[in-house]
Amino acid sequence: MSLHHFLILGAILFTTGVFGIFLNRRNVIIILMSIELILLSVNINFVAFSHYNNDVTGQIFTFFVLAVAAAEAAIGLAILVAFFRNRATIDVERIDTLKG
Amino acid sequence: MAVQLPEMNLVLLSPEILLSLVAMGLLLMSAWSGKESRGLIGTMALSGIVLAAVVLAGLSSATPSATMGGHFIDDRLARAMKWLLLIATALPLLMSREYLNQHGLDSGEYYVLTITSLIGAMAMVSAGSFLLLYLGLELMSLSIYVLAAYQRDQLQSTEAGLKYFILGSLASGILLYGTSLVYGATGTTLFTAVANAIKTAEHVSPVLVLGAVLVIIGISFKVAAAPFHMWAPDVYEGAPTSVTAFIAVMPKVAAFTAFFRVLLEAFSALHVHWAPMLQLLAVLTLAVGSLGAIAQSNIKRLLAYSSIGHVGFLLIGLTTGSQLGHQSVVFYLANYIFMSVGAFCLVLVLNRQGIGDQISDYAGLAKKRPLLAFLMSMFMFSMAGIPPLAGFIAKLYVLMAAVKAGLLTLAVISVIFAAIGAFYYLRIVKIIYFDVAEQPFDMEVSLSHQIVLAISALIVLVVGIFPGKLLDWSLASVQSLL
Amino acid sequence: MLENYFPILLLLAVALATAVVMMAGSFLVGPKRNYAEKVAQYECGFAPLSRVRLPFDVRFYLLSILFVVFDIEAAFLFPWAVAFKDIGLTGLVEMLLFLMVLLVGYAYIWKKGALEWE
Amino acid sequence: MSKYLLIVLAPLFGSMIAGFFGRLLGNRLASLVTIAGMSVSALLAIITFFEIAVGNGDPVRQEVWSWIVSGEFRVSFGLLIDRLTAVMLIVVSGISTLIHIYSMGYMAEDPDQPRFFSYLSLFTFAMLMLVTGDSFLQLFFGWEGVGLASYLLIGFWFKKESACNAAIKAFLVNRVGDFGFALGIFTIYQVFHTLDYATVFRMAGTGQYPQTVDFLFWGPVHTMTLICLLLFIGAMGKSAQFILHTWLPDAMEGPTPVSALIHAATMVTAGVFMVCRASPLFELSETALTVVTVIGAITAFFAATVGLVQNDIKRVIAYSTCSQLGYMFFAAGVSAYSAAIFHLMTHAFFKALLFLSAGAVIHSMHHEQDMRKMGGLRKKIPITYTVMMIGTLALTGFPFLAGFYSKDAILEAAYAAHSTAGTFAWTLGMIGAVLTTFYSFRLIFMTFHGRPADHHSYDHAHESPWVMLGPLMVLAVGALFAGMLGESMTHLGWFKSAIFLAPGHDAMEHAHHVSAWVKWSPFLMFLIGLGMAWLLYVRMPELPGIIAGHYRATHRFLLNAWYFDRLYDRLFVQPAKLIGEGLWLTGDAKIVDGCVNGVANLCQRWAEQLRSLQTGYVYHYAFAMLIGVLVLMSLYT
Repeated sequence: MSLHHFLILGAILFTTGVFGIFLNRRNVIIILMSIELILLSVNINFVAFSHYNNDVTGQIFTFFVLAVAAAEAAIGLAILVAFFRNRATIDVERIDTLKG
Repeated sequence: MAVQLPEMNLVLLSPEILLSLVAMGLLLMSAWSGKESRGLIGTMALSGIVLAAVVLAGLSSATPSATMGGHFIDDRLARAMKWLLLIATALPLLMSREYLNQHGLDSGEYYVLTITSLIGAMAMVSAGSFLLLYLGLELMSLSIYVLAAYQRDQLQSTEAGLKYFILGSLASGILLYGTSLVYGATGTTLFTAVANAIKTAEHVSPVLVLGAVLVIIGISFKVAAAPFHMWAPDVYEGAPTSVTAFIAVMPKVAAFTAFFRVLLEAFSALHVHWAPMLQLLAVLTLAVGSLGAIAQSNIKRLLAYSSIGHVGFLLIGLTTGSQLGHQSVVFYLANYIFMSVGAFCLVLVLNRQGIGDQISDYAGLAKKRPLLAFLMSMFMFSMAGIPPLAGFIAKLYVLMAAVKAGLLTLAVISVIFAAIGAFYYLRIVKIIYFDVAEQPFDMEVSLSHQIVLAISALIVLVVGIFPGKLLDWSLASVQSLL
Repeated sequence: MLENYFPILLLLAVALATAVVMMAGSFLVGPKRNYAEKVAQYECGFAPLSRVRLPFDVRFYLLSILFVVFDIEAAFLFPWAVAFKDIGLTGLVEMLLFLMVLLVGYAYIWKKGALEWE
Repeated sequence: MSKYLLIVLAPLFGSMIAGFFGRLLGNRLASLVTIAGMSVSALLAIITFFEIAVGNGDPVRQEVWSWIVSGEFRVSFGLLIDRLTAVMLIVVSGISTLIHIYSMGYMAEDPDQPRFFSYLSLFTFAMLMLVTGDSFLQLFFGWEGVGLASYLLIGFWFKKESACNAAIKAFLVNRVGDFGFALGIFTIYQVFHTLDYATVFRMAGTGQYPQTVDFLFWGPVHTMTLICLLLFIGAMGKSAQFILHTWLPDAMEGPTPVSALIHAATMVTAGVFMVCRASPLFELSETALTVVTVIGAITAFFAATVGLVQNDIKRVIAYSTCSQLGYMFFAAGVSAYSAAIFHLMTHAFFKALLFLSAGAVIHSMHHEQDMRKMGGLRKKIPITYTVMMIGTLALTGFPFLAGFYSKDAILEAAYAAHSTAGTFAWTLGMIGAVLTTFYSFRLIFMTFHGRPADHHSYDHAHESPWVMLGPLMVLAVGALFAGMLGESMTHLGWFKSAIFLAPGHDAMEHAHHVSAWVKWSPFLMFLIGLGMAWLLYVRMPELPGIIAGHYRATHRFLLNAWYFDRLYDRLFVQPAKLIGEGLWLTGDAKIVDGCVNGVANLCQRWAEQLRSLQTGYVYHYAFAMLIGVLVLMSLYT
């Protein structure tokens, strides 16, 4: 297994995540998952680079990314809950009162 | 493997530390104290910011120095930008208190979140590495997402928060992915070390350039540069006005400093790669900013497009790669804060029963409240870049820098768009002065609003006539770059 | 190094194959006669009283969010523990400060009643 | 405050007081305040003129105020008063003061006088700033300032629709010119890294600049030619030269004093002044000079032909102004800058005189401007007749009056230039001289001689009040003697360092030594023109109608000013409307409406499209971001 394999995995995950954000038109929760997926791909990148560069910074970065990802998920869910209470739906297609 | 702690000069971090303590204290206070002490929390938050300013002023003169293993930088640029950040937080906070009170938003958490986002922004401007840059950015952004959705019982507010969150997270993801590529290509996250690695490498690796492009895109989102701007009008409109005023200025200052750090400290050797890219972004941003505003009827949305237009100008200053250009960016930012805060303060002042966010609501303001109308037109004129107001000199400086750097085409394009942009600013003035008044406009202007308006108006006017001092200050703050 | 894991892979393959064979076998061989009673949800003999897909109480989300946040923050303890010997007292103080910050947050959510079910 | 500064600022103070406290002061007091400010300015300008121009003083350079001083970049306001400026100062302040006084009478019945006088003084301030500036930036400020003031004044009667349209038209056409002008200044800054006259001219003189530059999307072009042509585009807009002249006749919708001040005596000369001021640059580009000459000559001829057939008294004078500006430009084009400025000065006197007298005629005829309805007024308003006659004689070059000296100097210089362009200009100038005389006397004959066409207005015609006649007389004195007194201006080196001549550009020197027939032929032209006018409008008044009937196409061609308005309507306005309003064409839309709406609609459409992109759906936004990411990634990695 070379660095490239990890990078390709990371890239695939990243792309999946990005596509998940705008291809999915149903559920906001899936968007939150996609975001997590993006962060995960970044972590894979960091750890892989860290391993092959023989440098520990990447792993430290990963820890921080994990922590931030948790906070992000928490805040995302909290906002989503608040939104749900007003709109009674979490359809992505219904987040559309602001436009123009 | 022995681990060593890097040297830590906590004194340099004292403003941030102080603000963190204030934030934590206020958080606990807001949990324990009742409704009656809400005003107190606001006052304490403001005093905390003032105190941080005092501490910042008390720091010994800034010789560029790094601490925390190079992750935290303290130099003239950081100091200057921290001043701007403190102002860009304090003024919106000061003028928002009544609004918060009226809309039942003045719980302690509002202030806590404001301060935490400020801390994040301060970390960003002091960032010496992609690590701290990312952490600062996220701290700032996450706090602001919540602030945008702060009016929990309002659909628009929560929708704004949700949109901002989703798109912001995507942008952070892109930024982060880029960072990981840069890290992979250079083996470090420290800006200076990245720059060294680029210089010593025989050829520029495509991975590195791709990483740099992605990082720039991530930051472009935060400044709302087209085509990464689409969140801005929706969020500006949906968020509570006090929050809009805040996010119109504060994150821009932080993100442009991040641009400085990343572009000039880490990627300075890649200037040939990023300069044309930013030029393209600048043109798009100017086009969107000036054209998008024309069809708007909501003042907050219009100001959103207006801020996008300003970002276009700032990007031009950034692409020049010259000291004059950097100076013009800092100068423009400083003026932008006051113009924008002033305009939003008037929106807050006028926001009363029957007067919403529609521009048509302001019809005939001049007949009833000539002073307010005059101030509004002054801020609009300044934004449009009409002499002798601060906005004019800011634009002039950017143009001069662009022309001097040989970017004549860009300068001409920006002038054309500025002319189109002037149209909608003048439209507001026309509505205020020539349309028939429908509203009584009998609101009182509270002391805090008076203070904020006086400060912004004074700066816009005085800087327009005597810009020397502020220009010198801007120049000094960018001298450590390049 | 990788070949050491070969037995595990083999085990996995066998387990998977067994499961697939068994399920496929019953699917192919077993009789399929569907009628209303049979496809109804099994609920101790009486007709279902409510829909099966119940939305979770939002408090579940709240608690899990809080759990995730604090859980991840605790991850910082591991590298700290590994390096503890090298960084000594300074490291200890730093970690205590970090935990203090967490504690402030914890106190806040506690006081706010986020941890109470009723 | 130095007295030089006070020349510039006194009108500003007057304007501000009248503008802000106009209602408090009332009509009379507000106008007196501005007149006081103007008088101070004019008095000091005269003193300055005697010091610098007559008393042989050195040019004054004063830094008034450092506006922006930071690092390598500085913008300061300064005064540069050399002989060129001194001449302009006396023209601007002097004539403006007279027109202020005249306006007290002319505008006496207007309820909005404080506003009017405030604008008028504001205009003067901007014009003074334009001529006293010591850098291109200041020139630009003044330039835009006079543009703004002119816009405000043309549209002063904003309730009158034609006035509003004229104002917007003037604004738009000037924008075209200003755009070129701004580009020129940009290029100067790009090439020289400064806008200061002294530095730019020094560097230009010693050749310390790149010979070629890239301009926008074009490859290397000759630096000086580029700069000068761009600047000249600005001058064409402001001075109503051929192609960009269409706004000037329409600008006559403003009150007559405004026409006199702005559209005859001062603002329109800004272009001529600028070319002379930038002579160190223009001299370095033969191409630019040739363009200036040719455009000037064409304008001189073109406007004169159009002037032949106009019936509106103010339009005749407006086209005459256009034509005379053409003379000034081709003088500058053959490097006879001193002759251009000389003519500028004399022209300012007699054209202001003509306009104000025309105003007096209109005033006495109760705002009737059609000459066909006048006639025989000689007996009713003798004083006006006398001064107008003086103005006409001065314009047409009657010996020893103002125009005789200055126009002759220009024609002689063009002849002496011995270049193709110079000869071209001379030929057209000569024809123009005949035409000028013809239409000028046509005006006189139609208005003052013959039989009254409309007895009702004729019976009520009355001489104007003294407050209007006084300034007319002063101007008449100027028109009589300005040429005689100012002739020394055309001598070599009178302007000292203010005007630079490249080696070999000695048309002005040779002009003094041309053979006698060249010197006297303009007078011959005068006689021919006068004779024709007399024949057609006094001896056989029925003849013009017959000629017009025979040559109907030509007549209409001239009457419609060579169809430029219609041409522009076709070329710019209609396409703009086409794009702006889809295929929905309206038949006879006005130029201005069409143009403004066209551009505005275009922007509006784009705005709407942009708005429809903003769908509100998060996935669309994310998609836009992704497209952005992909494009940027593929372009820049």
